[in-house]
Amino acid sequence: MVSSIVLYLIRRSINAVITIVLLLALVFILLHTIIRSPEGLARVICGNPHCSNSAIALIIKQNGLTNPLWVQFFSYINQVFHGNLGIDTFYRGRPELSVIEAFLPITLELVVTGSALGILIGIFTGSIAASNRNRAQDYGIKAVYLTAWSAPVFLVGFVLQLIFAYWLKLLPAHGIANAFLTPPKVLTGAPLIDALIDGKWVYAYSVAQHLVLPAFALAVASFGITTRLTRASMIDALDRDYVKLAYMKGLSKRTVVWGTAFRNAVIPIITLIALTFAFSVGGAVIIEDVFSYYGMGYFTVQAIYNSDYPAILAFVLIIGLAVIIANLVADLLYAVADPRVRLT
Amino acid sequence: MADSDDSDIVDIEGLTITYRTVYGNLVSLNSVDFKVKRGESVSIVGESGSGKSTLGLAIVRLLAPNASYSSGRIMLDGHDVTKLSNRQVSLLRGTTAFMIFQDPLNTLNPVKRVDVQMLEAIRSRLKQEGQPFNEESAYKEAVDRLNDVRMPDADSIITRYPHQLSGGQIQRVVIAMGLLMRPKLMIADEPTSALDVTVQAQVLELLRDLQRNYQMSIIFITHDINVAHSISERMVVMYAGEVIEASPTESLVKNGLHPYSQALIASIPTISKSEGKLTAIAGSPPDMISPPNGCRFHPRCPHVMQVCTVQSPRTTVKDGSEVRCFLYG
Amino acid sequence: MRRPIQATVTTEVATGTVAAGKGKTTTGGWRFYLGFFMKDKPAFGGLIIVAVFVIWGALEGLMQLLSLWFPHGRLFGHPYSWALIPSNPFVLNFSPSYKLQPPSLAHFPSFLFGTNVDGQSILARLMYATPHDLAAPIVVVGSALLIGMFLGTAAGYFGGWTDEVIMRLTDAFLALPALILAIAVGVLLGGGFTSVLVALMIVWWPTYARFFRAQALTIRERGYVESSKLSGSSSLKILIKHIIPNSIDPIIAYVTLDFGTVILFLAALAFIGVGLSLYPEWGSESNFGLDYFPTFWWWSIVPGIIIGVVVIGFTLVGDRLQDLISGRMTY
Amino acid sequence: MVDVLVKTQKLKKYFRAGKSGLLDKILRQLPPLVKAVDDVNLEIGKGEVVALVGESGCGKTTFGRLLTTLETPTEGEIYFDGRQVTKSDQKAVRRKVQMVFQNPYESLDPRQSVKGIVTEPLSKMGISKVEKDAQFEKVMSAVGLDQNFGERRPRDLSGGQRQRVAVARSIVSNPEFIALDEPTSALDASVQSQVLNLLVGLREEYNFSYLVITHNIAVARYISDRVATMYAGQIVELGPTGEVLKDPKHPYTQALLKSVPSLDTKKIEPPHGEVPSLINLPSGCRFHTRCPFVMEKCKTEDPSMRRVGNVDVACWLF
Repeated sequence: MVSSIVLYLIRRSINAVITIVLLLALVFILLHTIIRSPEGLARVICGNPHCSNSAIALIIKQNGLTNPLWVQFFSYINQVFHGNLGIDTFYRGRPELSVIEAFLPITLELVVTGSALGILIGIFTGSIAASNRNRAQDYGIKAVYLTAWSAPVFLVGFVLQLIFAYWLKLLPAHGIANAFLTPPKVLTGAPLIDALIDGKWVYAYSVAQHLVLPAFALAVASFGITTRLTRASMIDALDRDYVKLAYMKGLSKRTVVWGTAFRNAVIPIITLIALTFAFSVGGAVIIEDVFSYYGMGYFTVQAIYNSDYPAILAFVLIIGLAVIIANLVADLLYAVADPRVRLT
Repeated sequence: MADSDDSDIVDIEGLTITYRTVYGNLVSLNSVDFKVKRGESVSIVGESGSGKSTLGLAIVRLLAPNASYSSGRIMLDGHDVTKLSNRQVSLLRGTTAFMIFQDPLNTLNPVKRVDVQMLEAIRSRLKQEGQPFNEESAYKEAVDRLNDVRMPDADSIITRYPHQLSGGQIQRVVIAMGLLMRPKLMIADEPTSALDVTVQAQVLELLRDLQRNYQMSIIFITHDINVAHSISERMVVMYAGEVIEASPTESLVKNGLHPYSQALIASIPTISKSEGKLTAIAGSPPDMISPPNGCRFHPRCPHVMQVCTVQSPRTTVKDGSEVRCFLYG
Repeated sequence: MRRPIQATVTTEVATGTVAAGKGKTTTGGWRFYLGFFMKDKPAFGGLIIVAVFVIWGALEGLMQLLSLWFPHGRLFGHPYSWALIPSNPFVLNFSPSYKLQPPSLAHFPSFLFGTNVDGQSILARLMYATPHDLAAPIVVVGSALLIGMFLGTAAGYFGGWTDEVIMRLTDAFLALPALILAIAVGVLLGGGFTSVLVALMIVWWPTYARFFRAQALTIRERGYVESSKLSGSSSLKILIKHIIPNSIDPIIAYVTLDFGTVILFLAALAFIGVGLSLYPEWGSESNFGLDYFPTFWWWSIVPGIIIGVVVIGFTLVGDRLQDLISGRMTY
Repeated sequence: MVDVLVKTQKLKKYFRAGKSGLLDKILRQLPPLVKAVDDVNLEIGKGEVVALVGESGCGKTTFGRLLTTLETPTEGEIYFDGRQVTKSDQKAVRRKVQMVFQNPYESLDPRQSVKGIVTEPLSKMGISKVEKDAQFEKVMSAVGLDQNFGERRPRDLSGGQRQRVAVARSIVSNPEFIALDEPTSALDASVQSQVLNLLVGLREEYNFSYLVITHNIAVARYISDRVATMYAGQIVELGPTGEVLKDPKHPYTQALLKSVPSLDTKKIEPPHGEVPSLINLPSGCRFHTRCPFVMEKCKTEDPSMRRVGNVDVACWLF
């Protein structure tokens, strides 16, 4: 007899691998439908538009680009599972993985801060709106979240920059930290955490300052979805008989709303965390561009401008993995929060 | 105010409740008069949309946000529920009136264990009484009440989550929770209609015993006249948001006065009478947004008169029954 | 087997979600829905925004097509493509009084939203770009709807291996943030408006497939489907006659909201430089202004605001439709 | 003796309680079996009305769906008109059977007109439009609905009217056998009697055979010739309605009758305990955990059907 949680994890891991392979297949098929000739592919891998003919021949040979498509696919998969995502052409031939290693933690720090902030505020405002349905609070919150939900991310970034950086001059508009400060030792790669571990308080303060605006801009985006869903979920919970029963126990409105309805309403929101995370990763690409925040998003935009295909493929893969992990975490959390869920 | 022990536990006069809906205003209760004596068991019988659930919810002021008390008063144990503040109403809930709901799957908080939910009730009662809470004695009290509702294996049931219980078990837990609050009035809104026949019978039996043992008043809301008959001393029949007859159960079942009550009883198949056709009531229940003029039952009534179509009948008393029909003056 | 319906109707009335649709006064029909729609002022406002956007987009789109067919045709002395627009969106005018002018009433209405570094009216450029921003959601959502309907309904109705395969595929697509996948595909396809559309189509269908699958799963249990089976209808007939038509209603609201989302995505892609061409684009206009921010803030901000306003229009309409369809209508 | 129209032999239907993937199969962690219908023998004669009575989750709906070929049996045989129903001649059988479902709010396609709904079973029969119209008119008057309902949609109809439409749909193709799954339990009391009277009238006129699935014994009493009591996937008692309900043999039928509240008596004497789940069935006689007359034998051995007078009973008391 295998315990159900282990079985569940095995099942989820298998599913994750299948998903990743399918994802790779998708990207692979796409790449090969667009560029059919081995020469073209070699040129892409080379990255240099003025690649010499001999270099191209070498690349074709090395990468087996004349092999049947399925052989190429399996060797590609094989490479990926050995951690070889290709060579970054823009960053002077560094392996893709090391480039990503440098950029990913920065983005993760931004995305996690931003989406956590958005989710927390969203859950709170959504609950308030629902428990005051069709009253002034509800309409007010609705106006705010509809605006937040509809505004393009870059506009939010611009407006925040304009107000807090240029107009009120409270916070910096660009970058990760004050460039004149000495950065801490690289441990995790995430600047704020590294600075705190290393005890560089001034640097940490500077990082925190730089983090506020982009994180807040990301938060605005996830705040919209979270509020909307929390409100719906909370309205649903508040209509249930168990809420009426809680009132029948003589409990006050506050106890019923936050003690009984809230926990039930929040459970469906947990699955949203992964979704919001994924959504914020997308948003980060734009926000990093606006705030010159040198993370994965910035790296991606550079890769786009430089037609650096291996970088884009590697990026897709890493983000896919991150989102799959986020989903798994959300599902486990869900199971912890809801006694009805059996992990199957 | 009169000595509260002599007065009726529930005394509703001229209650009108309106729901705002997309289709227009829906008058769910139309100047309803309704009384329950202390220690009495009354059932409210009516078809869907007749306003019987609204009446129950109105007494404990748990109506949906789009409902409004248009007129009338609801005296619950001497307090007008329509005029109290939220805080004051919450003091009446539970200890004065407790309500049980229909759907067992929705009636307990799915994310909390049964014991936690029962202790919540005790804590709330003790707080209202201004007494200290003791976890151990409270737990014991909870188990005792579960035994009172004849819950087999109460010690183990109390540590489970609601989804691990059957419908019948959940309704028992809810009734036990009601007993913990020691209410003077128990309102049961179709508590057995989602249960199996044998389990329904168990719960009905239980409620009947509890009413006797705890000296509670019971308002039993149901669409099933058979169930109403087996549980209550007095029956109140509702049709389209109005109380059309209120009579002692036996006399209503044997000689209902209102044509609707009569037709309803004649139309129900029973196990003992089998021969011949059922006497069906023609037509369907009215549209509540634009109900018929005059007596709301007149389009379906076999004894309809000219006056019924234009004027709404008033309540008249005849042989201890109250009836709202022009046949009786 | 349980028998809750008797009182479900009552509960619905009691909780005030929907009054049971009994009798003649409560029937549906477009008149009723329109009446309901109009009761909500914000939704009505949204409808006006959407109408202005759609009508202008269609009109200007037509003018640009005319211009394409008759390159030498003239209306009001201008080529068709910008005859209805206050000024030529492509004109270069480097004189200081035209270059980087803030929003003003000068040369009304050309300078209403200010000008860019080339002295072009931002208003004119945004107006010129509208047909693309209208076409994108129609094409993307439309195709996603069709693909999703086909795959999702099949998965839900037939179950088994069909379901397993289709759902694995959607999972793979949904594993990536939509924007990232769209970026990757858009770039791989070589940029340009068409490749962005294709990228968005590839990204968009899985959500719809999931949705239609869920719908098919519920509807296939309904009595009318079973009864149709007993009448000897083939699976295909049941799908076309019962399952698909009944799946559509709940999705209308979602489609409306999604129109806004596609516009946001298109703008976001253009903003980071995917699918750029000479043709102006709301998102790319904003991006071009990035280098002149914050001194010439309007260049970046105004296109963003226009996008936001149009998306809010769709959101308001969609939100109201959602209430209407899900029966969460209160008044 | 009337001719037998539908007959089942040792009919079984087992489900898996939940989905299982490839991994579960490898690790042998299959979800538990639900024995919804377990070894049921039943005959329904031509023009006969049999009521299947039981509490929720006893498998009665599944049995009805098996008879109308909406489910395929796990084991056992179904005979229709003397011929065994196999997968291949399901189509032929489907022309002769129909089903009426419990919830009229979900069993009519909201997008179809009443006429479309009612005439759908005719579409595969290759009859002309004129004949179709004539048949439509005929059944609409048979179920007591006005012709002009034809263009309406289900949302314009009340519950009772909807159920009439559902009945009209089920009889339009002149089936021989109709399974009615709780045909009135979703209806208001005052409307229920209309529909019951309609069903009785139709049967008298057209000589249909009905299987009426219901939890309401009074409905069974009113409508049926014979009644079958079902408990935990098995039929425990079967006999002429009057006889079974007047003098029930099986302790479960007795308990059921004593649990039903009625206008004649205030007395109710329910059995203790609850209906067992179809996943963990008690050994031996399935009712032994709740039976007041339980004997040692009941706990280990499953009783088979035995004829006592006109009634078949599965109980060791006989």
